[in-house]
Amino acid sequence: MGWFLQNAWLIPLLPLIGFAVITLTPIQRNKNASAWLATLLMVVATVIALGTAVEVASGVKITADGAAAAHAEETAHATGSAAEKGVGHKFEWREPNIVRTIRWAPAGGDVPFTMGYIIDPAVAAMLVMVTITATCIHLFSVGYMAHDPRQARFFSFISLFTAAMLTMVMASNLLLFFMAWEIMGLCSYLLIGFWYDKNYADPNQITPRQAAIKAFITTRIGDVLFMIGLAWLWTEAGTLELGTGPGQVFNPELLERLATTTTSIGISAATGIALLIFSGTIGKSAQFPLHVWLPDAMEGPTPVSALIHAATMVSAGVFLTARTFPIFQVSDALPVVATIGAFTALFAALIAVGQFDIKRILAYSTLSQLGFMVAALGIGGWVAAMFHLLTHAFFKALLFLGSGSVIHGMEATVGHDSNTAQDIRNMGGLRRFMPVTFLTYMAGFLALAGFPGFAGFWSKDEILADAFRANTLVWVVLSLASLLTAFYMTRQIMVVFFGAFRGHHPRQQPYAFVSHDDHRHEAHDPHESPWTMTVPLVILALFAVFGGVVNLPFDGFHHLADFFGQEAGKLNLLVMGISSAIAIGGILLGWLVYRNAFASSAEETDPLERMMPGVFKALNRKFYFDELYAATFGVASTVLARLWTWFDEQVIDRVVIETGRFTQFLGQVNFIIDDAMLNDGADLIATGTQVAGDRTRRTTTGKVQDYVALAFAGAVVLGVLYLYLVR
Amino acid sequence: MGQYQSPCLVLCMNTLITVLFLIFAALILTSAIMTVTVKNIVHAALWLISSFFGVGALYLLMEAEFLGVAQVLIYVGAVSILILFAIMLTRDLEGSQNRQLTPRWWIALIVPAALFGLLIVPTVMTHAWQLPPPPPAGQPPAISGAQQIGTAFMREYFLPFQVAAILLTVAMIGAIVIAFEERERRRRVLTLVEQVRLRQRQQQRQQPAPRPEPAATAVQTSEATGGET
Amino acid sequence: MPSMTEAVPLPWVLTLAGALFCVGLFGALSRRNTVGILLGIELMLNAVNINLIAFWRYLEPNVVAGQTFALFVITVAAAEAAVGLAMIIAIYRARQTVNADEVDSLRG
Amino acid sequence: MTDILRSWIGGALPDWLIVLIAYLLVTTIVLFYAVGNFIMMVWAERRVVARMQDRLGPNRVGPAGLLQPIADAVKMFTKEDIVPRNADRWVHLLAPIVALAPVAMMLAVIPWGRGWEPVDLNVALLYMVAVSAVSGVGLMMAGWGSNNKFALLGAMRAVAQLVSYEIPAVTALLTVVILAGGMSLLELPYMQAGVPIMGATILCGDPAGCSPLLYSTITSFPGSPNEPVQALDLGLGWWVFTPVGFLGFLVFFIAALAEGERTPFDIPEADSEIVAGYMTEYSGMKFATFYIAQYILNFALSALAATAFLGGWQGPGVAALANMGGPWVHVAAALSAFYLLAKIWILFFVMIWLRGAFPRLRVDQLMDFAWKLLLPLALVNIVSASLMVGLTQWTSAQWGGLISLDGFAPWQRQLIAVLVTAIINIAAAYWILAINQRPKQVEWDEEELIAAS
Repeated sequence: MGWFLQNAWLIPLLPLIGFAVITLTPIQRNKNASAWLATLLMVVATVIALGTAVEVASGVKITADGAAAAHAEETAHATGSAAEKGVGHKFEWREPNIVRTIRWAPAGGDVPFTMGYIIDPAVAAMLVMVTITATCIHLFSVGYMAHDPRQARFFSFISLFTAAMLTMVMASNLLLFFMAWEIMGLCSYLLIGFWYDKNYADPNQITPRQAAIKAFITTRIGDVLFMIGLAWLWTEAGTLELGTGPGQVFNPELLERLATTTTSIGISAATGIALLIFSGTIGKSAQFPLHVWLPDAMEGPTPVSALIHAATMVSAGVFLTARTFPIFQVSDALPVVATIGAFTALFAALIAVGQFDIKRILAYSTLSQLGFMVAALGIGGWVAAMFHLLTHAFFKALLFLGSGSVIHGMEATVGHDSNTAQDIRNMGGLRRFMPVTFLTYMAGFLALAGFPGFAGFWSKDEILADAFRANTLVWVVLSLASLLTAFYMTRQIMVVFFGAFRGHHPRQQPYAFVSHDDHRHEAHDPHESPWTMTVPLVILALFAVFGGVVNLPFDGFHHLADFFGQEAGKLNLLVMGISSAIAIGGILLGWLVYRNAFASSAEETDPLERMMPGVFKALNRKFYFDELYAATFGVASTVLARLWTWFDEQVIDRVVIETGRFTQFLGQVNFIIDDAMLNDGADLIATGTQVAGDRTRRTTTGKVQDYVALAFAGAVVLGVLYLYLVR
Repeated sequence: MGQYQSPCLVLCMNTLITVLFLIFAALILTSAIMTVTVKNIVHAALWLISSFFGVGALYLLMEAEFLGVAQVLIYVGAVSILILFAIMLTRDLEGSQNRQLTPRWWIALIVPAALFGLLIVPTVMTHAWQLPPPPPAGQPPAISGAQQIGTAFMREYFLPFQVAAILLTVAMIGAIVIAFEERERRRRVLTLVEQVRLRQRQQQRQQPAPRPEPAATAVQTSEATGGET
Repeated sequence: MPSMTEAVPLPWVLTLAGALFCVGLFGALSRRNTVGILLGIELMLNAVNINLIAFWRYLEPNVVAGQTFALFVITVAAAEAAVGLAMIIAIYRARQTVNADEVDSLRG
Repeated sequence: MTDILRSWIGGALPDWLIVLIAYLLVTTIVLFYAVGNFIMMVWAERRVVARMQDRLGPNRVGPAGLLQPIADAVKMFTKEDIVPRNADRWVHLLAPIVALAPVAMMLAVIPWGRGWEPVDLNVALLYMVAVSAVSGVGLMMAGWGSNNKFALLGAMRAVAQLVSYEIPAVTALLTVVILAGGMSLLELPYMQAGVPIMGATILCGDPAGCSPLLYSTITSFPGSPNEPVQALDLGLGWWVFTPVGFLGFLVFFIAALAEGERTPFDIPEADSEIVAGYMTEYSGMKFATFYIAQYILNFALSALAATAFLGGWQGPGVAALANMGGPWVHVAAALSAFYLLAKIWILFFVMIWLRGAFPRLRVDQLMDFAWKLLLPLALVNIVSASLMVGLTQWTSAQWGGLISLDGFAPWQRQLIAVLVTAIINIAAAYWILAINQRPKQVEWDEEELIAAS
């Protein structure tokens, strides 16, 4: 009883061991061994995580002295007592099932600085989600990366990535949280740029290493603000421990003080801290306006995309806001959160409509779905956001791995060229070649589109129901976004899996493709992937279909809300009806528009582009955001540089030159005075110095023993003076 | 020695300890004086070892067993060996016959003599030492030993302990770097396989037109410099 | 049990240490050979250690600081010997001499 | 010994004289014991090596050549004592003594049998190492004092080897210090009672019904060192049976071979290269002294290895005899002394065997072996030893609350500790060996080689 909770620290440790072993030992020379080692360790971690979740669900609590107490009575601390500013459900910080810390880095001060882990229901749910998806992704990668020469490195990186995520989820204080968060940033950089030697013929196309730098720098903006927020919180609270007790950040008195303190810029301290922390979420979860890195992160290997989009990186952002929700509750930041989330949801969904790259469509859909979650948090739907976070992780991992499988199959026909192999216009009719991938992909598609009964339907519906009750505008925006979601996913399905296969005559690239591996097998048909890739798909498909069962909106079926011990939204048949209609309508619309698209050739124009070319161009160019940033921040820095050059040449140089001339003039005056009056005196002094120097030079013998003798003689003299005269 | 103690034993032991102390003191001082005055530097090093032994024995007499053994291990076992090595690496045969003292050795005599006579002896002799009272009879005095030292190193003196570890590492690396002699190009004895391969290549090379070897002169110079070191 | 503290007064030990220190100092100041200087320094360090141990034994036998410090001194002495001898070897290699009075590039 | 003397002649002589006589007697006995063993060792080595080389060995003097060493000794004593003309006379004369004396001092702290312990020094392990290091000075003196290039070269090789291999040896002994929780040699055999691998595991259920022939009071590791328990005692809880002890023993024994200049490591006196090393200019008595020093060093190091890892005098039956009390205690002591002697001789046989089997190492291989193989293994072994102590003895509070083994029974914890350390040691050994077997980069400039040849 309680063994899993006691030893939950093993969960992040196992992938970390995998990372260390693969990196440091000779096993790295064996590709298969390292891959299977990492996967095996993840399986063990998954088992422990499941055990932990079971123990949490059965109410085991471990007190500070290590004793396990079964079915301890629920004790909850109301944290929003200061001011109920949130319009949604009341969120209460639950007493964790186990808190285990060790003293670490004694930094002075009254509060001991600790490191450790917390397990509460939210953490347990995240652990289960992260370990299962990460295990599936590991297994998938065994097949997907089988031919990559750097396979061992890949597995060490994703193990570290997973370990960092798990550490972050379990962290008992925000500093450890931040450290794990930053390790994830590093890992995303390493993994997005994993194919760092890849080049494209098109000089404007972003390469993996550029994408990696872009992702790193963009998220860095958010991270720095997040760190400032943490520093502010530290100065206010003197601690970064999670919890409601005295000396912990969610202490009701502290929160009340934060909410009532007004800073010089007119907002309360709580609002300021919440906004800064939310900046971290914006960066990591790629919310508008820092969303630009996520689509380009598609340059990494597909399992990495799945890992970033489903299990780790972007979930981390949402989890951050969810974790620090008590601070948000007493602040005025929630409307901002809701606005940014809703806007991103709609905005990204619009862009997704105009994309042709199979992974980029999914990337923008991730942005959109993250917008849903953030918006849900913003309107107080904490349970809805977490619910959607969990279901989305499963079906988005499924979709990404499915797209990886599709790409893997396509490469058999069009060669190892990501531009060709990932372009949906080159696909078509793949359901005949890859039945397992097709069926599982359909499951993911229906879940994402919100088709009634699938996992995504229930979670999205819960968000929409909360939004309907809390803020009609947000509801309208999110409904529009979900309509678009159904539409663009239908578009993708129609173009990829239905119609005729066009891969034997792919689109001609505007730039001649140059590759080390330029062998196209145009005679080959696409093929189904090996079992290591399809088994994870099937596992994840099961979750995508049945995952919603954990939290049905009917009375008595709110299992997840009960598990979290939080209040959740009620069943709203009107909203459910509308959202069902929207989903089915979006799918129908997509079917109508795309049923005959690209029927004959991959070179055809998109039907939507035929209908409204201008709008489609804007969507395809992502609303020109990259160009906008280049034209604003990029140009601004160029202009500033030019300005400085001008200023340097015209003002500073001029001043320097004129000063020089003036000095020259003074020098001439001085020369006259000097020559006439001072030189003789100076000569005298110089001669005297020289003579004195010559005399005293002899004491410097250059022999170290003389110096030491002199030093000791001085010591003796001083000692004698002290001993016989002073005392 | 058992529980049985006669009053004579205590007295005799005290005398014995005094005598031992005097013997050790004489050994230490004689050896030290021989160390600094003897002509042959190797003999000086050997006398130094004898002095180290005396100091180690003194530690044992003062019931610091761990330090006594550590003194033998580190000074006799390591430092003096190091010194002997250094002497033998830097020995110039004629130099050992020359005078061993600097021309101004009388200065060097005056300063320590003044230090000793004017400062150390008056201070030591006139100062009132606050000795702790002797322990009650029949109860052994609490003396910290090796175990306490270990505990102290892991508790109060943890940081100095780590610093000492780093110091030793740095000293080791520093000593290697300072004393390292870079061979110009090490001439290696070829293995049999290499010789065979070499001969094959030579034959292959001789079949086409023999071209002048620009490397030959370079190798000669490198041999010349290599032979020097 | 009879012990050193009863048999020998503290000033005797301190005088021995002082004498050893002065002998070592004389060696360090008067030797021509650089290794000889090092020998003198080792003697001085040993004198310091005798002092530390004597104070520990006589004044605070149950406080471990004296022995600890002596051990640190031994550590430093070992490091000093290693680096010093390495320097002597380097000097010998550069100048073909180990005589301290011939190494005077800093003479004024 | 003091007590026995007191009971014999108590009162007739002053007490301090009795103590002095007791010390002198013990010293004499131990020295004679060692020298007697030396004589037998020389004979055994010659006979065994001869057998391995398909020869007979000395077989003329006495039965089976047993008196050959005595004949050799007579020859040594009657030889001319030569001091080279330009040698440093005093250094040359003192060197053999300085080499022999510390080695003889090592014998003082070894527990030769149950209750036969000459000196109880609480830093005995360190003392053994420290004193054995002193004999390096003797070798250096011999090399320098002989005024002979071969001698100097041999001495420098010998001392370099001695100093290098001291480090793995000490590091391997640190394992024992960690396991025993102290540096006293006296306690070690008592701690290695019990049954193999686990020590005191099979506890006595009913204190009244336990036969003293099978069960005795043990303060044995693994278990709880501070609380003696009644446990099954076969006298076989030797540390060499645990993974930590096994690796430690292996490292220490190899390092001891090198310190004793035994054959795979006999570079300092490699007669095919540098005549007889530092012994080149010695003859007669002084040569014999060096010879004795070397063999007694081997003897002492074998005794140390046996005491630290092979249970010392511990063996089946010793505890049972001792528990019977009365005169049987002396029988137990004799039996235990026999056990220690047997272990020493087995180790010495292994040394002879290695001499018959292995060629000599090259100097760079020698250094590589110490620094790249033995030292890393010993360091890993220290980690394992610490883990072993931690896993068997610490409470969860000492682990910072991270590892909770509180509920387990002692034997379960011992099993966990043995498994964990075994995994660590095997993995480390595999890894270190794999690294060392990586082929060296063969770099050679063809042009230059062609030009040079």
